[in-house]
Amino acid sequence: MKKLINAPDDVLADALAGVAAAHPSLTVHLDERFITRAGGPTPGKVGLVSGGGSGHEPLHGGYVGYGMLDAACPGEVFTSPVPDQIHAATTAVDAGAGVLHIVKNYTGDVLNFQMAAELADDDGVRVESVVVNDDVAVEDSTWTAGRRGTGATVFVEKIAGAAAERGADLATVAALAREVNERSRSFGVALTPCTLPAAGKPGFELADDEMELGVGIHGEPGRSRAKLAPAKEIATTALEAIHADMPLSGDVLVMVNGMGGTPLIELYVVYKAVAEWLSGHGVTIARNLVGNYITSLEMAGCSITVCRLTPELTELWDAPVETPGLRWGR
Amino acid sequence: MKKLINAPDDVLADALAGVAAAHPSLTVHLDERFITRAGGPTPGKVGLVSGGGSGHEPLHGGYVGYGMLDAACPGEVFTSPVPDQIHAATTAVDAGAGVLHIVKNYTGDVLNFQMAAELADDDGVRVESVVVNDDVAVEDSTWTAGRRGTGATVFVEKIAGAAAERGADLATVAALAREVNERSRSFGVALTPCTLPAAGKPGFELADDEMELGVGIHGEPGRSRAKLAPAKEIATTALEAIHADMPLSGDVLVMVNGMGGTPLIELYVVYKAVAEWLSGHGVTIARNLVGNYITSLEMAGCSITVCRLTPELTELWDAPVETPGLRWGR
Amino acid sequence: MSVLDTETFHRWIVETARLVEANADRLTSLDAAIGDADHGINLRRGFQAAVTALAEKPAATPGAVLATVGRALISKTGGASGPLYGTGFRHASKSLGEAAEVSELQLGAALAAAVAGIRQLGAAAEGDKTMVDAWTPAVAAYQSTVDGGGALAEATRAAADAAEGGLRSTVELQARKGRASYLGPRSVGHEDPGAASTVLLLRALATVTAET
Amino acid sequence: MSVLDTETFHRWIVETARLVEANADRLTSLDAAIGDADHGINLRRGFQAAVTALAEKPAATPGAVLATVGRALISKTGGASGPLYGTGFRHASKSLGEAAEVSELQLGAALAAAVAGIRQLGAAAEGDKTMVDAWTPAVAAYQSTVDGGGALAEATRAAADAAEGGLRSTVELQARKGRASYLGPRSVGHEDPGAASTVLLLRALATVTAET
Ligand SMILES: Nc1ncnc2c1ncn2[C@@H]1O[C@H](COP(=O)(O)OP(=O)(O)O)[C@@H](O)[C@H]1O
Ligand SMILES: Nc1ncnc2c1ncn2[C@@H]1O[C@H](COP(=O)(O)OP(=O)(O)O)[C@@H](O)[C@H]1O
Ligand SMILES: [Mg+2]
Ligand SMILES: [Mg+2]
Ligand SMILES: [Mg+2]
Ligand SMILES: [Mg+2]
Repeated sequence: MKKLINAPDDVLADALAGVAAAHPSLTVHLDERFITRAGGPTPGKVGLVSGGGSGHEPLHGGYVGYGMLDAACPGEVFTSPVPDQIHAATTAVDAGAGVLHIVKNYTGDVLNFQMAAELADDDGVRVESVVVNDDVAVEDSTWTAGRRGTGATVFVEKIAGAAAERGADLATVAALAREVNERSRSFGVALTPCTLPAAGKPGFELADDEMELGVGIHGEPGRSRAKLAPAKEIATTALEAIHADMPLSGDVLVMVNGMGGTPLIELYVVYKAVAEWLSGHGVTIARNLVGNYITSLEMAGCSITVCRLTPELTELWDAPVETPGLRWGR
Repeated sequence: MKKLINAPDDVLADALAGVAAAHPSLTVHLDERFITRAGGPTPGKVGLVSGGGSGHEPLHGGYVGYGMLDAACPGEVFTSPVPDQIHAATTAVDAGAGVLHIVKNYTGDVLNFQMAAELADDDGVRVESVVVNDDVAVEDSTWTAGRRGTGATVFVEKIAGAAAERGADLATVAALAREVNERSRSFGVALTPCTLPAAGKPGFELADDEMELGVGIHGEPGRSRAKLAPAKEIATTALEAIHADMPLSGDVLVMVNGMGGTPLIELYVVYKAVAEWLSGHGVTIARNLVGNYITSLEMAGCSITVCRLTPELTELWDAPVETPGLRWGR
Repeated sequence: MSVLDTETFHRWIVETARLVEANADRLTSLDAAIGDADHGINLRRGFQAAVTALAEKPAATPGAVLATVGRALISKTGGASGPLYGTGFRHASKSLGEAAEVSELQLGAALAAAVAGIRQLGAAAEGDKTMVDAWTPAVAAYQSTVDGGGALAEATRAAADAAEGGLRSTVELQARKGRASYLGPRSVGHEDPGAASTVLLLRALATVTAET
Repeated sequence: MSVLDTETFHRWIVETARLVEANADRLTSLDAAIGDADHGINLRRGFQAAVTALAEKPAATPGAVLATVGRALISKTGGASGPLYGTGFRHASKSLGEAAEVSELQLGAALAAAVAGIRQLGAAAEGDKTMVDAWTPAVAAYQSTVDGGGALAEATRAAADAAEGGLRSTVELQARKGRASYLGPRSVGHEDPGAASTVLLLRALATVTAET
């Protein structure tokens, strides 16, 4: 295992201290393990809290700031946060208008957020939860824990964040978050596994000419293993899976996301293929992101996320955002 | 070799097509191989042209836009661009106020830009060149091709770009670019090698417990090989090398840059160590960047760049910038 | 009829923490095959926290021991297993109430409460390839041993053995809950990590009650 | 006294391109050891472009052949070697002028002009571990063979052999120019890639002039 760390057990604490040092716009609560905007909650605004295992940076801590999240709760690497920290973050950002929990659909995340919501409720904080579950690689959701939450989380956090910033109430923000989730689908591919610092060895092994199709963001094996294919074929596989599940048309927001170990030049190669496939199917890319937005440590590979836009969603997407991981308009 | 590509020979053309599709703010001249701002040169503004081998994304194409570059000339992966494309970019962005070439100090880059400058001069375009050479790992510059240009390139492009955007003339912009270069130093470390698509195998081999100290950005071996060390020690080695060469004091701009295959969480671990070392030496980090800004394909590792700021440089750093790779203030 | 005191419950948790520590790499490897390679790491963190919590603020009753453990597991473990085990211990604690000593019948009720809490929170049924596949036969074996007049030590041993049988049964199953379910048919052929840690927990119980 | 015509110069470039193609992986491996692993890739691209350029617009004189090659190498190779080799060919072309046929003396002058152009552009001296270490002894050997009354074929063979000697001499050298210089003492123990490609270029010249 080769990592720029001090000791496996210190990764999260050290990284949080680094985040604190790097971003004066954030307050990092080192002991309680959550990150908020510096300056405290915005009076009257719905608070947005997200969280999940670490190792997906810039998600979620990098999305705390104007126009996006109010707080992020990082768990240990690839491990859901615990109720205490989510509860602390929730009460810290509540400005009287209630708090939205944005939760990725993993049993651990769902259970821990649920417990935190109950604790917050005991304190009189109104909490709504939206569970993101956009990953079409998980087919048979009745026979599984349901679809995983992956790339759409970035879209949900941005768009719900913009609505909250404009003063929308909790029900409206939650409804928008659910709408974004329902209109979004993702598919991921891994070329290499990744290694949890505490585990010391990779989560799976792949031959030099193999890839995993349908992976999530936790270094886990995917639905199936296949021969490594050209970028164009990989993009086609992903988009066909998405299109079969949610027929694409009209304006879309597309993210070609690197898993952490893939160079940007390759993501642009994939983006070209994605753009060609979509335009060949009469779909218009109105907005896009190409880069590392929701990662799996140093895994090589990418995920493709598509959201079917409405004029309202496009407008909220375009609204100013100022976070370490996403910034425009100010 | 595992890459998200179609064929090794098509990487650059495909990636450029992807850049063209992703960024309406850019015009990608696919045949002549250069990238400009969409909408052509800004009348009366000094044009900034940079370039170098591909594989360092977002450098340089990702830094074309308001407040930064006017054009980027991507060579083949890790290979300097050729005079023709630099010449074409130079004439394309000249708006009468002359053009600044920002060149990293590699024999190939220097020679090819020099030839292009001569061609542009034949066309009556005034060209100034600044050669970036910030890498302290190259010690004995009399006995070498001189120091390599690495991380400081990002600083030079941003700050010179801000000055040009404000209407500074060619001599002033060039002088600022040189000032930034003179006030900046870098040191890089590799945990893994990287593989050129056309070469198919890594540039060097490293044992599981080894790292290369003093690497550049081309997957080349460094000055020396050492046992893998904790992030804190690596940061200390880098900063001591920088400090020995250019004593640090006052306000600095710091970049902790990922080489392409290093997760952001590790860069924050390094940033913590950097921040502690600097504050322990009485140096104030006034501004910082943590992320992948000048990469070496999928290499794992990082580089640390420090620039001794002046109030003028800080102000230019803070000026609005709107490029795919760096954006704030608009 | 034997009874278990607070001290025994405390020793149960210490022994579980020891077994989890000793088996952490194995649990993590099992999780690497069909999950995300953190189960051993999570439980080590969780049970260390439980042991620390008990040391810092000694509990007065068996039920208080389990309440402290449940809270510590929920606060420190993370992942799916933290809330699930934590909830199990809390339900068991409630079932024991304020009792200073616990009979084999009371322990049986507590174990049944634990598994009921886990099933309710996780919504997993037997056969879904989760810790429930180890818990369910274990509680049944405990119960039938006690019902048949077996001693406490015999019943806890039967529970641990049955949990191990349950663990083995997970190998052939396709997961329908938790992360392993994302693998679909590829989840077949591996032991479930949570079922494996449940075996440790019940093996620890058998060990500390062996002398009773 | 033998003379070389336009066709022979054309064949020289085609043969060089063939040798570069056949040795591209070796050149790249040499560059991987002390540079950035692209020398074979660069030169393959450059000489393919040169061959294409000559095919598309046949040159009328030996000097025109070399001018076209110089331009193509500069336009297509990239890296340090593109401008250096390209400049070498352009200087050689200027030295040949408009001549329709080239004598051994003229060829000697052209080779001397090439290496002078390379040295001037790259500012490398002998011993810096660059292509100059192959070029310099090669041109000297050519000259002294011709001065001693040797035939053209003999002189080009001597040049190629001397280039190979120069290449071998680079193994022990520490680089002071080009990327290899960044390695400091670690650059010792490897052949210089540019010196190795210079050997190919001169070997090709010896081959196409062997019959003269
Ligand atoms: N819905 C569920 N009900 C019961 N047990 C579950 C459920 N989901 C997961 N588990 C158990 O949790 C174990 C995984 O725990 P752990 O690896 O610590 O958490 P995570 O899956 O969040 O990484 C699985 O092996 C399984 O036994
Ligand atoms: N200043 C110089 N003078 C002469 N030859 C040089 C100089 N710098 C580099 N070279 C030659 O160029 C070769 C490297 O070429 P190449 O790999 O194609 O370019 P790059 O170094 O830009 O990747 C070296 O092996 C060396 O022979
Ligand atoms: Mg986990
Ligand atoms: Mg090169
Ligand atoms: Mg797990
Ligand atoms: Mg090279």
